[in-house]
Amino acid sequence: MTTPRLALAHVTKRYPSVVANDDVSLTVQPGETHAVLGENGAGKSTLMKIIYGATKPDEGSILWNGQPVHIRNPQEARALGIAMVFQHFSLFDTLTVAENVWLGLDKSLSLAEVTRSIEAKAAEYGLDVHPGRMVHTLSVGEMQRVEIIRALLTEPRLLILDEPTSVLTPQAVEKLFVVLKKLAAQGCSILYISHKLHEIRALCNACTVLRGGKVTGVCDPREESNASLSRMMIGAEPPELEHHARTPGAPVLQVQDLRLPRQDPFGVDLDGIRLDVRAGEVVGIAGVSGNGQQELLYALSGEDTRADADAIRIFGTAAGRMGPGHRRGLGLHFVPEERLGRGAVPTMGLAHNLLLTRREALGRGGWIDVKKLEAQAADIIRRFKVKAGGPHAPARSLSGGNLQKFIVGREIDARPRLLVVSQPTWGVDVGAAAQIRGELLALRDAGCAVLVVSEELEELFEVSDRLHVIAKGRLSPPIARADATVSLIGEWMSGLWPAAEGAHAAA
Amino acid sequence: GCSKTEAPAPAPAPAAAASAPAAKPEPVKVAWAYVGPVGDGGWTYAHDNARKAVEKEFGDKVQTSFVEKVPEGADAERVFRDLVQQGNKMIFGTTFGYMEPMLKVAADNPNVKFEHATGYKTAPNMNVYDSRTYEGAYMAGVIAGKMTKTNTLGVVGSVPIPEVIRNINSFTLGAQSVNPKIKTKVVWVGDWFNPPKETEAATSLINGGADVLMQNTDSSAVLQTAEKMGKRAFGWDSDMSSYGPKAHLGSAVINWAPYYIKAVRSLLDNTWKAEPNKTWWGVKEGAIDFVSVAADVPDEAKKKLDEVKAGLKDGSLVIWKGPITDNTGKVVVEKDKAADDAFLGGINFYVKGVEGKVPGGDKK
Amino acid sequence: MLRLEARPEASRAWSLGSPLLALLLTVVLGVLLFAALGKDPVRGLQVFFWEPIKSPYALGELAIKATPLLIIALGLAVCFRSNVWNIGAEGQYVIGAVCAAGIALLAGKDTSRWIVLAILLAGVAGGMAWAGLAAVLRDRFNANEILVSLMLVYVAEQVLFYMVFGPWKDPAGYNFPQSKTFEAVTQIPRLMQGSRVSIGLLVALAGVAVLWVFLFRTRAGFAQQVGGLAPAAARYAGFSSRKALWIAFLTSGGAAGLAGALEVAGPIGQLTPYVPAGYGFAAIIVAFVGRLHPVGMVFSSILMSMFYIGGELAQSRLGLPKSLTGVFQGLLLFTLLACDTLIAYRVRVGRAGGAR
Amino acid sequence: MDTWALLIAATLNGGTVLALAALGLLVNEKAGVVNLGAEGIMLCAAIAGFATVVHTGNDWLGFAAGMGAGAILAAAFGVLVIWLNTNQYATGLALSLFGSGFSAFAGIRYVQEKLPERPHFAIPGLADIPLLGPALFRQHPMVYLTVGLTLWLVWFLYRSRTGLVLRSVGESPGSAHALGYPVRRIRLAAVVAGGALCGLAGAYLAIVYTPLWVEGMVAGRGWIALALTTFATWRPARVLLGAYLFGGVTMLQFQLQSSGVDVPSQFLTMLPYLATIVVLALISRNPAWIRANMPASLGKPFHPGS
Ligand SMILES: Nc1ncnc2c1ncn2[C@@H]1O[C@H](COP(=O)(O)OP(=O)(O)OP(=O)(O)O)[C@@H](O)[C@H]1O
Ligand SMILES: Nc1ncnc2c1ncn2[C@@H]1O[C@H](COP(=O)(O)OP(=O)(O)OP(=O)(O)O)[C@@H](O)[C@H]1O
Ligand SMILES: [Mg+2]
Ligand SMILES: [Mg+2]
Repeated sequence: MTTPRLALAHVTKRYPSVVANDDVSLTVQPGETHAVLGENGAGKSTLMKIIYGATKPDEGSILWNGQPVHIRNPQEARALGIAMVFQHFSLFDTLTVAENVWLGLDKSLSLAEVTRSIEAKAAEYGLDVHPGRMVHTLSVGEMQRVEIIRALLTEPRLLILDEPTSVLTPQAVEKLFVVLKKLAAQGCSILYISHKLHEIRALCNACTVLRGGKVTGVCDPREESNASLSRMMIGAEPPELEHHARTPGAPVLQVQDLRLPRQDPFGVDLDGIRLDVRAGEVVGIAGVSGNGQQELLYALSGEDTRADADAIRIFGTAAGRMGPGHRRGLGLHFVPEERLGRGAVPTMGLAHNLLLTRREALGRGGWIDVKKLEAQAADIIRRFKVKAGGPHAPARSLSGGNLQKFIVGREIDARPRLLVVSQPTWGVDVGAAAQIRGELLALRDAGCAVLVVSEELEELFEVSDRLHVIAKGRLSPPIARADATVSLIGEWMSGLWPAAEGAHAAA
Repeated sequence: GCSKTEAPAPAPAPAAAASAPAAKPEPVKVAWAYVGPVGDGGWTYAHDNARKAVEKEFGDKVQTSFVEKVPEGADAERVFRDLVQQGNKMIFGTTFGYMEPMLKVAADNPNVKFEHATGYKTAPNMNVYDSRTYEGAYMAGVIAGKMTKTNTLGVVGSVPIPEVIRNINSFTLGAQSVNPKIKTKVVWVGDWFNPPKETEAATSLINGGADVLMQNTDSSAVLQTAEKMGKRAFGWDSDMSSYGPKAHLGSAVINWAPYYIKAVRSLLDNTWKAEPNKTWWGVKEGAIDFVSVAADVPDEAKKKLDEVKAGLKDGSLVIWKGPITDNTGKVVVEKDKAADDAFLGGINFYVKGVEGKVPGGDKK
Repeated sequence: MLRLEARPEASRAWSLGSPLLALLLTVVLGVLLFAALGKDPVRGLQVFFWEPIKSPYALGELAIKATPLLIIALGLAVCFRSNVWNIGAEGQYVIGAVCAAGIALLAGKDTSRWIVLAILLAGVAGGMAWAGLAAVLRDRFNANEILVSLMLVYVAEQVLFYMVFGPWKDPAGYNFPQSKTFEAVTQIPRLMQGSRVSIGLLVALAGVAVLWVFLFRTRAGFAQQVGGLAPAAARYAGFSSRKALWIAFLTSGGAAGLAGALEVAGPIGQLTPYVPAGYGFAAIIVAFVGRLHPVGMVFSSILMSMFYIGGELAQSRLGLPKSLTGVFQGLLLFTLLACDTLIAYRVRVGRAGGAR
Repeated sequence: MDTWALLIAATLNGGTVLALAALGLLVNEKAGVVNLGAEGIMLCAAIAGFATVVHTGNDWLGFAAGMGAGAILAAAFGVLVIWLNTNQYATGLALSLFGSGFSAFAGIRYVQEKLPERPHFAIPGLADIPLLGPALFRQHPMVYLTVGLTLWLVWFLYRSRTGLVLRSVGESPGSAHALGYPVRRIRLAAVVAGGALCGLAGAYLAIVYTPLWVEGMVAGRGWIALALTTFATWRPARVLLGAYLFGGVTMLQFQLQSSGVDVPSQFLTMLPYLATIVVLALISRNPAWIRANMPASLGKPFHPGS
């Protein structure tokens, strides 16, 4: 048997509130593509950061090619031949591609030499990047290519990829897999982090599963089924959602030819968006992030009031210029994707966070009835099974999933007639995700119009009645869920939907 | 000059003073409130020197103390009240801005004598005193008039109050008395003590062609700037010759000691009495002098200076005697008439030869 | 090695303990300083912490000094809580005083006592207008309010100088740069005979109550603070950030202007070039040391006044220089900021973890 | 004509104080830290430098002392804001207040103290060229060094790898941390270097410019330097030009006064501050421009844990 490229033994990492890795051992062979699988918060990223030297373990040892090593920082990791592509890109917006790559290399090269090697690597792996461009002008896929090239230029013997596909279209995922397979064939080991089961089964030849920081299984994913992997990951199979067919009612939200120039210089222009959401239906919007979702949601929620008044109608009322408060008055409630800092004020208690969107506890002249507010918060905490220290627990003391439940709860509890939700289950564990999706469907069944914007196709297929795809600031025509397939939606994600419809949308 | 400043003289703790054996009569407490730091080398420094002279003169019959950097405003009143509470029997306030607060505190404390420098309001227990600094300015003008090559003098003014305007005018009159072609340029810095600004102002005066500078501010910055730029200048309030050995032409100094000694003596003798008018001392009383004349000043000029000094001493020379016209050509003092103190106290114009307009002086 | 570890939740005990610890540290540093200067530290502490409160008269003086500080700080707290960095309260104070003086100068011998109200309103309006300038520049031109409001302080001072050297110079005042003394009717009413304390103190205390209610019991106050704590959340909720900016500037400007009016028509009694006394800057410390809490600021304004008065007393009693006041005030704010770390972090002894 | 040459000379001299401080603050801000304590740092450095020259008679030791004082204060500030995550604005203000109090306190002995005789400077040959000579070539060496420093900073920030690392830390500390750069140490180094430059500016003010010590003598220059970085859109060369522009406006107010312009002097005194406000407003008007040039993490704390 060959010496493993990397062997972790009994690695433990404790954070004040949680044990992120608990006695984790893991072995990676040369040329192996090893998956690390686990639900949100299982400790995958923490483990990778330990290997890359970005975080120090409290206990445990690391063997590199059979030799014990102490990796104190990323420079040392790179010197050993370990490279990493982070879940959240570590790129600098106002620097050029070449400068970004330069920052990730430790060899004393000049900028010109770096530029040349970028071009050479790009040609070798068929990755298309321009060294002179500013990073903020790149699409998300291009940014990831920059990250990968930066990693490849260090000539890694182990490449760590932390959820690389969450920002890619299905087609781009295929391309990435080609690169990774080529790399593995050259003997480079790959640690591949994901919680997408089918990807792992398509790519990897070994797999370690984490749950709550502990290893719950080691297997060859090619021999497992989605169900068996899922059991290892969450301890059970996800509950089935009940999805009753219903005839939708009258249109609630009507978006007509919405055009908005970008506000942020690094943003996207919205170009002729058309969209209808009717009472009692869930409409999903799929798309790779950074294609105009943010901008569209700002325009719908009222955080951006530059649209024509008529471009957005809620129950027939021209609402394009209304602020969020007035739209709430019309029955529109909105769950943003950033929970902390936008959906909730981090340092304020949950009760006070209700005041962001709710007015029930207010008396005349905006007087706050603190007792009433506490009761209201306690009610939501109970109803949505939020784990929190009480109505006055600061929002930032809650875990992501629990805060998400509170915020979704706050908006659902307001009995909206139109609910717009962005990334409803982002970073939320499977159990909570199922609960939230169930609540959304219950709301739909109660006659509310629901618009869900998500990057997770599975989720959209699960909850939506109809689907749109957003790409480069344009919105595809709707398609009934029954007619949609992953490959079709994937194609649309690159902006390639039927031309006739596109022409119609532009008209 | 003051290359070394002493820490403020500490007053013994009142408790210690009270428990002292009653054999000796307790010293009478006298206090000073200063607007600047005692180390400003100018105005406050001169006052503090005189305070020390008082200590020396009366020995342990008096006990002096001071509070420096007392802002001219609401705070001054509290400081005066505190000084009264501390048992001081006479309090000197050495800047114009203390006038109103001193009046208020004086009204409430009839047993304490108040002495206010440079103001114009008095009370039954509050006198006003001042120095004829303009005599020093005039003497400096005499030297300047002789020494200038460009016939352009420069003055860095602090704040355009009558005293300063009077000094600018007297400086010009002095120069014109020996050199009728004299022109004076004035730049205001709006501060009594702001060396960087004074430096900038002096630089711009020199840039504008002035080759002899005078300042009516409290620092030596103007003299030092002249030194740096190879021009000439004067010391003001105290002898500043060491700050610019090459540039220094002489210093117009104030000596407050005669007045302070007189005032404290009257307190000790119980002969203090209210004066309706300001006590305004000059060369005659030894309160103003011009010292440390530079070696390269021609003898002829030195002689002229001595004449002026003698004239001021015996009263034969009157600086503000007509005909004097302002710089718009209006006669302000008729021929052969001498201006009285009331006139001098409200001067609000530039005499002929001074360029520009008095800031905020166009009304009236 | 010492290392900081984030607490899962902010410590309530330390949020009260931190100011006390900061004060203690300042006192300890002060004692060391006294000792280094060869002064009796006990006497030094006495001068700073006992003499200013030892008699009703001294307390009155303390209140006089604390009143403008507190009023300005109350306004600034609204600003800082909404993440608006108005550090030009000094300028707003000066303009408030100038405007108040403008009304006071109109008064004649037989003017009604109600003119005091007009004077105070003029002060408020002046401060608001001056703060409004900074707000416009921030709102319309996106100009950094820290720098703009600060530059406006220097401009305000020059406006004051222009008025006292020019149009409002007392014609009977021998050309000295000050306005004529205001008529007696313009004097801010005193609380009681024999003390200089005026109704300004009541105004300040009423301000404390009003601010508390606004911040903690009204939706408008809540909205105001959300903008400072989480701007994106404010936008999401529909709280206008522009409105918050204007409220912050106008409140703090109005408060500073009011303080200016109370001061000029109170203890000063005429417009002089010495109106700017640094209250606007000291109030920033007051606001922070009082942790932007209305009640906390009552204490910090008293503390700050003790430093002021103690600094003066230390001169005539101990022969210490005036600048000691500034040293203490700066030290207090420094130590407080450092101690505040304990609210969110715990100090641990041991090897650093992943953090560096 | 000669007047103008002298005005230019005075402008370069005055601009040098502002330029040194603003370049220091630029280095700070490029790393993402705003130091509102510049005024206090400059004051403490001014007294440290001045006192050193009084005792040693050596200007260069004085400059070194000023830089040392600036570096120490900046380090204290840096530890507070970078390690203890205190609010940058509040901490900077505290430093400003403390610095002005402390410098006044420490400088009591030195008020009106005088320095040994000041040397005159002239570049042989060039100094005698009519007009140009007095305008440009009779300056203290620090004036030329400041120009050199600016050029070096342009190279350092935009051409060198270390400069790139510095900028990357200001742009996205999280990313830089992920790549393994010791973000907090880099920030501290930038803060200390910036403080040292502010200190040099303060020392130059007290030793060469005035040369006197008096409390509060920096008189708002620290704040103007802060404004300069913004309206130079964080570019070193523009900082230098801006500093000269301001030095010029400051001198101009006195020049206008002494040439008898009939405007109340108070309005002339306002000029530099009004100019700051106006330029600041004009520059900031275009948010895109600011966004493209401003270090993205400016003023925001960085917690390496998250
Ligand atoms: N710096 C930190 N301080 C405190 N807790 C942390 C820190 N980093 C991670 N954690 C906690 O450690 C646990 C594991 O986090 P980790 O990021 O490794 O999860 P993950 O498996 O990568 O999840 P995801 O799929 O969401 O990326 C989580 O509960 C997280 O909140
Ligand atoms: N949750 C809600 N339910 C019902 N009506 C609402 C709700 N939220 C806001 N509104 C209504 O929308 C309108 C505007 O709300 P907004 O939050 O902007 O109010 P405001 O901030 O108090 O007022 P403004 O900003 O317009 O001065 C109000 O008339 C309010 O009644
Ligand atoms: Mg992760
Ligand atoms: Mg609103």
